[in-house]
Amino acid sequence: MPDAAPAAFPAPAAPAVVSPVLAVRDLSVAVGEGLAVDGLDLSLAAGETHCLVGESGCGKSLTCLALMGLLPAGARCRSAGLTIDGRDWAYRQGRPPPGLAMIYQDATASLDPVMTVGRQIAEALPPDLPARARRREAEALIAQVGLSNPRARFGAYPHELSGGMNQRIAIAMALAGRPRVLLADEPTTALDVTVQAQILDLLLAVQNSTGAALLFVTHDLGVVAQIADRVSVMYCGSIVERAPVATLFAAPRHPYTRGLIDSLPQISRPAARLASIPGRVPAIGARPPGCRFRPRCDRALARCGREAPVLDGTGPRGAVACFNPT
Amino acid sequence: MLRFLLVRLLRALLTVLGCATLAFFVLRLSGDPLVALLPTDSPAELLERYRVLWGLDRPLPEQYLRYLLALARGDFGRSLVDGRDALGLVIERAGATLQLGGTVFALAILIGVPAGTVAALRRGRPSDYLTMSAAIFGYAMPNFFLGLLLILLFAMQLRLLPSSGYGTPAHLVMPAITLGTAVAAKLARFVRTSVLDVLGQPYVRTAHGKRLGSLAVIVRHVFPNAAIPVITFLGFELGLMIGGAVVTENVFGWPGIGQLLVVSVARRDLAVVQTVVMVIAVSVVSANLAVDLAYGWIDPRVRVAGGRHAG
Amino acid sequence: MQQQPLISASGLVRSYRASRAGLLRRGPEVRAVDGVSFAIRAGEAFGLVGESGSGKTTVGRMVSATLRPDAGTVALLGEPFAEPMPLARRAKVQAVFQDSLGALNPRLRIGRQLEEPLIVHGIGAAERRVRIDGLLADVGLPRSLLLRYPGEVSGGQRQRVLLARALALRPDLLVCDEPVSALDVSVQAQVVNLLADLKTRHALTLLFISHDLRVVRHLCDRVAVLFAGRIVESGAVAEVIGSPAHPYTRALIRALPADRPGPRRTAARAIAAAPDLATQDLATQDLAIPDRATPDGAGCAFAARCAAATPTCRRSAPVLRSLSAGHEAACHLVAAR
Amino acid sequence: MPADLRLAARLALPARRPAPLVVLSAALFLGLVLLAAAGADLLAPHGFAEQHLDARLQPPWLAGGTTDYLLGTDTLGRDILSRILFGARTSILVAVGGTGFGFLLGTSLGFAAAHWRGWCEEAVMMLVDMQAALPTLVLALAVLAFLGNSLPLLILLVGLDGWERYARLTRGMVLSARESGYVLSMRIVGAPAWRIHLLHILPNIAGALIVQATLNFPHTILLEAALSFFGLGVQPPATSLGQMLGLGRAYLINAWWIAVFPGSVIFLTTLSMCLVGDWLRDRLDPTLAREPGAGRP
Repeated sequence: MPDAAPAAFPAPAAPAVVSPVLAVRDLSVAVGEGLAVDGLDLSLAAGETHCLVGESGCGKSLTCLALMGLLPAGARCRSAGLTIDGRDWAYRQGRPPPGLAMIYQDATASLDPVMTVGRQIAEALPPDLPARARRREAEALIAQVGLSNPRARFGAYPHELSGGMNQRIAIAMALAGRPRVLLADEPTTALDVTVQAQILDLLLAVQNSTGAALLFVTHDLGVVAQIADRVSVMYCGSIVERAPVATLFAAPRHPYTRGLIDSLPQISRPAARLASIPGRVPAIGARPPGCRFRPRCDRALARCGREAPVLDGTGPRGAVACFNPT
Repeated sequence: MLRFLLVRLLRALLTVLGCATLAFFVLRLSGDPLVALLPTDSPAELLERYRVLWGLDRPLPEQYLRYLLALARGDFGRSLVDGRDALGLVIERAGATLQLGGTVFALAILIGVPAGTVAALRRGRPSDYLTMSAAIFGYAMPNFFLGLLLILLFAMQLRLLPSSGYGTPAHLVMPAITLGTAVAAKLARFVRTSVLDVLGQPYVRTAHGKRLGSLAVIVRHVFPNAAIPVITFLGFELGLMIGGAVVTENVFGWPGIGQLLVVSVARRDLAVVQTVVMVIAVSVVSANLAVDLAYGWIDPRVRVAGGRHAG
Repeated sequence: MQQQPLISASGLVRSYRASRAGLLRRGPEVRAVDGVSFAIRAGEAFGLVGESGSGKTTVGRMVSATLRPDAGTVALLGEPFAEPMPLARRAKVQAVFQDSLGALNPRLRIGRQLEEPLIVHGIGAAERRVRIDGLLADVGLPRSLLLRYPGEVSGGQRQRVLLARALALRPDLLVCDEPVSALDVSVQAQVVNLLADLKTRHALTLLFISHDLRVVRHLCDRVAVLFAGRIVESGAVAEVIGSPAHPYTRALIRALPADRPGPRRTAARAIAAAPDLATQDLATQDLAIPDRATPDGAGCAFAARCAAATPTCRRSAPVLRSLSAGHEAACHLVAAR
Repeated sequence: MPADLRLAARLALPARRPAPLVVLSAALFLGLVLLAAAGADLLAPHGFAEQHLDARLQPPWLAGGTTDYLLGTDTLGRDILSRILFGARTSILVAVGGTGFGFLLGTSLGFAAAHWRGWCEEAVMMLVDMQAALPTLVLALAVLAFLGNSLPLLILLVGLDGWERYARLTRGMVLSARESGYVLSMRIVGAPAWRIHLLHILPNIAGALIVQATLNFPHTILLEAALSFFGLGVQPPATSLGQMLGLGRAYLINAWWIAVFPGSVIFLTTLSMCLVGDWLRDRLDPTLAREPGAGRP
């Protein structure tokens, strides 16, 4: 079996990745009887926006949590190596690696309800800072994420702010640790579209000013189209296709990717009927042998039922894990 | 602020009034106290004289109104047995009960909170099982039985502690253990649940993601949030603890309100029983009021309008 | 236009006391819906679009007569539609909600839950069985599902069960409140297609409530955009989305994620660059923050975020004005153009 | 709840495996107590009031007594074992009756409060507050002393303990169920209120109520025992476990067995009930644990 790892980076059509700021090889997360994440390779360049897209239950959130070392109790994880900023990180659950910070889906729930947002931001600042400087820094961060009147906001509690404002606070908190890589797990899913647009805007602005890499997890291909440099499509715990965003949308190769793109309703081109993928994502315990997408696939071959395809990046248009790609 | 306070205060007053009414009617309707109090062969004139003296000859509504008016004046009546001021009698005994109750509360918090927290943090490990097994034993143990066992062992077999009485710290040991075991056990169980609940919240994960130490996460994020339900619980617990105190005081001859209650009940001393009931009701209601106010202080999200009933 | 509308809402108003308040003060009264009127013709799919807090769910509850308006009426074929009313009339309007797990009783088998409306309406056992078979075929569910509990089936299947239950009483109007928002894209497409099919097959009229303009674009004939409890724009879907008149509608459309990757990050920049839009949070909750609130009752609710707002906008509230046949908007500036 | 937390919650739940050994033995013990109480007439070697004045204060068999009186005798020469069997019958009757009464009263008032909001709700909640302010033991002491006692009155009084918890719980759960989608759906269909309450809401809250009853049951047993301990519960010649304990208190030095055996039965019964109740709660209703005041005594 060809080693998939080197193929993962650099992807041929992507901007050349010299030394990835984050690289993880063969990451697996076991939950109960099955693998929720199964042998995932990922690398991010500084300043890159990498979208991890897939439907619920495909393991994208667990991937982020595993990288952060914050997996829920009962989930086990293993990897062949995690490199951050060129340094190997001997990593262990419960110990988030330095240089990584995460933004969560439900911002309001991810903030402590009985502590002011200012103190929560200050807490995330490097520990050697004196108290007065912490407060100044925290206020500066509140201003940086676009909230007016940072002095007053410092003393606000999460329930006094809207969901969008809390997500800004969460971003400020993530920035406080001066991360090299930002992991964002569906940070805009719970928000209204207008707020979503602003949060996306803010994330990209923040990324520009700090040079951090952004791993953005989403199920919304519209968001992917808007912000991604490269895209990894996940299905049932594995990456089935990886390509630069333009390539992916222009010529999706994996049938699942194509199905996802076609079933997205478009504002500019309404169709009489939406294309859809038949069936649904199988539960972890009920995954079929061979290619996991086979039961829902219209291009399946006999071979697909017997062996599982691996992500093959040797072709000219990104990497795909399919025996019969388009 | 004022409005909320007034609403809560009014509610508390109404509750106390309800308790007073209940105490009055239940006790007054339950038979003629004189029959029980005076010798059975007392002449009818004597009975009649006492009846008039204590106002028992008036119609019930009038008696009730007089009773309420007297209460409002702070006049709780006189003991039917020795004619002493009922409130004074109760207050005289309150010190002993407060001493016992205070010791028990302090002990319960000192033992229950750390035990529950450790059990929650080491969930599923031996220390969790051990703590929680101990807690369930303490919780299921009837306090009068525990009291008897303690007397049997420490007072009679080992002769280490006095079996009853009041005054020295040695006297306090067994009553405090008897009453405190159940309270500490319940508190430990409740703290464990609350801490587990908070540990599962997304914001705790966020805090870990900030690379704070485990201790900082627990002290700064877990405790303040877990404290909110625990404070409510302690407020609730007070009423139950009073029931336990009645038993404990009687087992150990502890001269507190509980003992007074049982003795007065046996003597059918109406005024004193009423007064004890009122004093207990007022303390429980005030404790719950205090909890409500503490809520506002500790939880910035506090909701008004009977939020504690919503559960 | 001459035809009598199937359902019409006129001047609907509903206020809530804000549930959350400080320790010491009671929450202010919030007008969730503030004078909403619309009419839906038989066979039409009418979209109601708005963000969270816009009052769209409240409108849906009032139209389905499960929430009494403080003012205004809902009429079905010209007659008031409100409780109490005969069961047969009640059946004419049915509803499907977003949270499919919450809308099904977790302790009852799905079969029983499909049967329940029929039992309530006094339909005999034999007839019930026939109807349920028909419903299952309609929404594409296997019979085996009847014995399962709601927690045991997928979100897409549950949404189909809800559709089947809502159709059991053969309603004229189906109110759908965010029926596909909680679903994955691939399943969402299945359910949207199913809704379109059912609408044709059963000559249904739809009130489709959603925050997602993209789905509304696909499914609906007409659309009304709700902001802070008022309709700010309404008209044929193609027209409202193709040439939005109200600044809020334009903001909504610009904020949509791109259909396809274009020149990088244009959509995000569009908002910042749009001259008629403020770049502040547009979430209505933010209105409650004191340093940005408009004085109560006066002026256009959108004025505080509208970069083009004039003193007139802050003084008086605009009313819906016709722009072209069937296309209306409530904006002083649009009317002036 | 985000997907990963839902997953965490699922992982945190105990897997659906059979009840642990401890819980099984607890249930077995409860079964034995029930059997013994029910079959006291057949099982008891002696009558519960039968006095053997020639065999007073006999120690238990293993502590030097005879097999005639396995657990010894009391001051009147009554067989402790027989009295425990009959006493358990009374104690369980009172506890079951009291729990049933409190359960019915509390849930009905809870439903009423949730259904007729306004003055009815206010009145019920006021009663709840009052009940919470007056410890049942205190109330029962006063009432029993002045009203005299009888078994039905005892059952009613013991039942008063805990009704306010059922009422509070029921009202809260009904109110939140009324906001739920499934109730809304039934209203849209046109289902009448009684149907919604009985067929749709009740099955959903029954689990939590049953758990609450299980957790409250030990407290009821203890309350009866405490009252009898003070001589205000079951009156002689009838007996109950608490009464035996109260009588044995005076003879702790010479005849520990009079108090220790019935006390141990009370303790083991409440312990078993707590174990079973905890297990049921974890199985049926993990959220109930969060209720302040749930699972007391």
